[in-house]
Amino acid sequence: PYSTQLSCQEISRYSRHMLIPQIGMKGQIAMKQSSVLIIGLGGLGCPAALYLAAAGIGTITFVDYDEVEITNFNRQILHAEDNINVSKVESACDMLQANSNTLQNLFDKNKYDVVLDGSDNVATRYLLNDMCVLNQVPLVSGSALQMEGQLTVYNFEDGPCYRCLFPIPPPPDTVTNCGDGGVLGAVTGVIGALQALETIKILTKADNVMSGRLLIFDASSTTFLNVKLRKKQETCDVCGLKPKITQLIDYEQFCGSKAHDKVIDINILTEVENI
Amino acid sequence: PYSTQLSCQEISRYSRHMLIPQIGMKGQIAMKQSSVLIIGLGGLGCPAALYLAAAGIGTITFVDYDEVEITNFNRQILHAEDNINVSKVESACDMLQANSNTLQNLFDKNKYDVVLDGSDNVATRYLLNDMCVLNQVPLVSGSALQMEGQLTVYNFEDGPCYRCLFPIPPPPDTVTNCGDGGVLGAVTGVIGALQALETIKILTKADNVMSGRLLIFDASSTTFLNVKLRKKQETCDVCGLKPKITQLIDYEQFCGSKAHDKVIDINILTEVENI
Amino acid sequence: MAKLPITLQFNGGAELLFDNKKLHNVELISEHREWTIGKLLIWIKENLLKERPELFLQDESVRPGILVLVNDVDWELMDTVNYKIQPSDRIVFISTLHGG
Amino acid sequence: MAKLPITLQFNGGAELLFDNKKLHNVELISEHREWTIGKLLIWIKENLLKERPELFLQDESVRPGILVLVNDVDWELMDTVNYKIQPSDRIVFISTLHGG
Ligand SMILES: [Zn+2]
Ligand SMILES: [Zn+2]
Repeated sequence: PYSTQLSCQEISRYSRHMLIPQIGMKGQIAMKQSSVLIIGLGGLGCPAALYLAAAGIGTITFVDYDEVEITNFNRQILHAEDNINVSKVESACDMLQANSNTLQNLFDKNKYDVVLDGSDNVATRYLLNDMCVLNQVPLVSGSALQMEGQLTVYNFEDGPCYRCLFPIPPPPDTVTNCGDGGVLGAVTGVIGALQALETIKILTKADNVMSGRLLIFDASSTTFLNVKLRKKQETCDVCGLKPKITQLIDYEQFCGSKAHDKVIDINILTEVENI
Repeated sequence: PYSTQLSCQEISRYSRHMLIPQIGMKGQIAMKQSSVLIIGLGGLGCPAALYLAAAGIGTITFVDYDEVEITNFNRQILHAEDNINVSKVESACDMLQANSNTLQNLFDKNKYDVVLDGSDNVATRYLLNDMCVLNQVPLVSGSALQMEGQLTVYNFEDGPCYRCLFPIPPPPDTVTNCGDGGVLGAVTGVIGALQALETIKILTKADNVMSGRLLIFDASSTTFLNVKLRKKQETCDVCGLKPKITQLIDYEQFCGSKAHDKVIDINILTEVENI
Repeated sequence: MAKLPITLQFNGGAELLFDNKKLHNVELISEHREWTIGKLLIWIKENLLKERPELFLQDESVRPGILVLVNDVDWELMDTVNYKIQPSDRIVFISTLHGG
Repeated sequence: MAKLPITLQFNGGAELLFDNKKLHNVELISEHREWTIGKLLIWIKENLLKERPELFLQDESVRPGILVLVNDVDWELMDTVNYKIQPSDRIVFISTLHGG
């Protein structure tokens, strides 16, 4: 083989990536040695998982507490039709032909290089942010609703975390979820693929990661706004100079709302599998 | 049922789309009654097909002359690993659990509402453009190479066609294909999902279709440029006031290059299946 | 009484409070004083916001979960409510999304 | 001898002819005559283009398959080679992609 770290078969399989100057053999080996945690196998997690698995990330861990429902099929492209009522983690692993391996305290036992947030509620987003800050892991955050999507990377180098931008959670009655508002599958496809892209850029040490920037996608006009965000805030409760939050808190209480869409059981991470 | 045109099961399945004001029940019915032709089941066609199938398009027809190879798996997310050497059309139909139905002279027998170009060579792109102009069908065009992607819609209302922009094909030695240059799967994922989006916007008669505009995606900086293009050109050889091209020509000769990546056999469209 | 033409944009669902209109071209009348974003927020409340102002404003600023952008830059980098509005500024109010 | 600062950008593979650099901030020296894009193309050939000019230029214009954009607008809407360059203009040369 050309490389002691990639087999001949892997070299064929990833050749179209390794031809790209910004990736190359070095980037491919970095991806193979990486470990990524994907939270939520919904509209965002499905395409992100597909592209990360296809890119040859060494270990991908899924967390989702939900089961497959018929209303998911407009966008959650990893789940097969016969998998209604099966757990989303199992369903995704089926599709990606992955092994399974149940874990409990993910961050205690594992070092993730990147966490990808495909969750669908405010409480989980604060939980993941704090978990990533406390464990010094970058968080690739995507979200979508109706015909709009947003993308950014938190807690990367001197960029802000979610709490730097949003120290106080939004009033619960201003939050619309996909169950209430709907979401176009193609929009989650764009944002999920962009989350996979940012993850690959972080893992291959590429420049211009979407940290300190926010991408705002308006599908109704097919326009993207790329805006500059504040840096890490010294006054931030979790990543600032004098953090008040030094361990995980009760996020449902903090947000005044349930992690209603059931992407994650905030107390016990039950459904977890690795590929 | 709430609608004579959608079953209860369809209403559940597409509920997250029908909740979106721009789609609604009217848009969902329009999609069900539509017929879309997808050319090329590569990096762009795979995600586009997934999102269009998930959106409930009534009939999707696939054309691809190629077989699945191991070098496809970095981006062609519809093809299962055991399908190496199987035709891409069969492989995609497997995955989407579709029926098959072989056809010959596609446009003679069918009226397509939209054609989606996921091909990978210049000759096929001119062929599809002329076919769409001659049959008055909008063409949703995507392309990708390495860390860049482009998207536009040709032949829609007073917008330009491919020949309006590019009356003369590029010199063959200036054209790089994905086999030579590589392409990042996540980039084809973003562009393919955007092609599905534009298709859905056309079918649901939404505003702001990407006609007369070009989206330029640079994945290395995660930036999008949205530029304004010329209108339909009166001097265009195929869509102009005095068209010289009134039937399909020899596109390999015209471009001085083979449709090398084998997305389509220019002379005989052999591998075709409907879902 | 010079006129100060600016563009206001609402995204991420914030447009629902403004007749579902995302883009608003408005002209502020600048008498003697300068216009700050703080003053603009009051103007929006009095002139554009039809109902339930608490879904947009809170304590003389925007409510938590809304990000304000001045010409594509986070207002936190522009002195927030104290930023002095310039002619042709584009000020975007974006409600963050949480769905997936 | 006023200076005319502009930004040149190359994309879609066209940057390979320019040391793989996508963004070039350049200053044109405007003596008496105005700068048109036609004139700029010759300047690019003489000053930036290291090798194989035929992959970029052909018959005093860009080669087929390259699109020229002036401040995000197709140069066909701006009188192509005759467009008079203004200070701070951003001119993009983009090679169209065909892969998929
Ligand atoms: Zn912080
Ligand atoms: Zn034309």
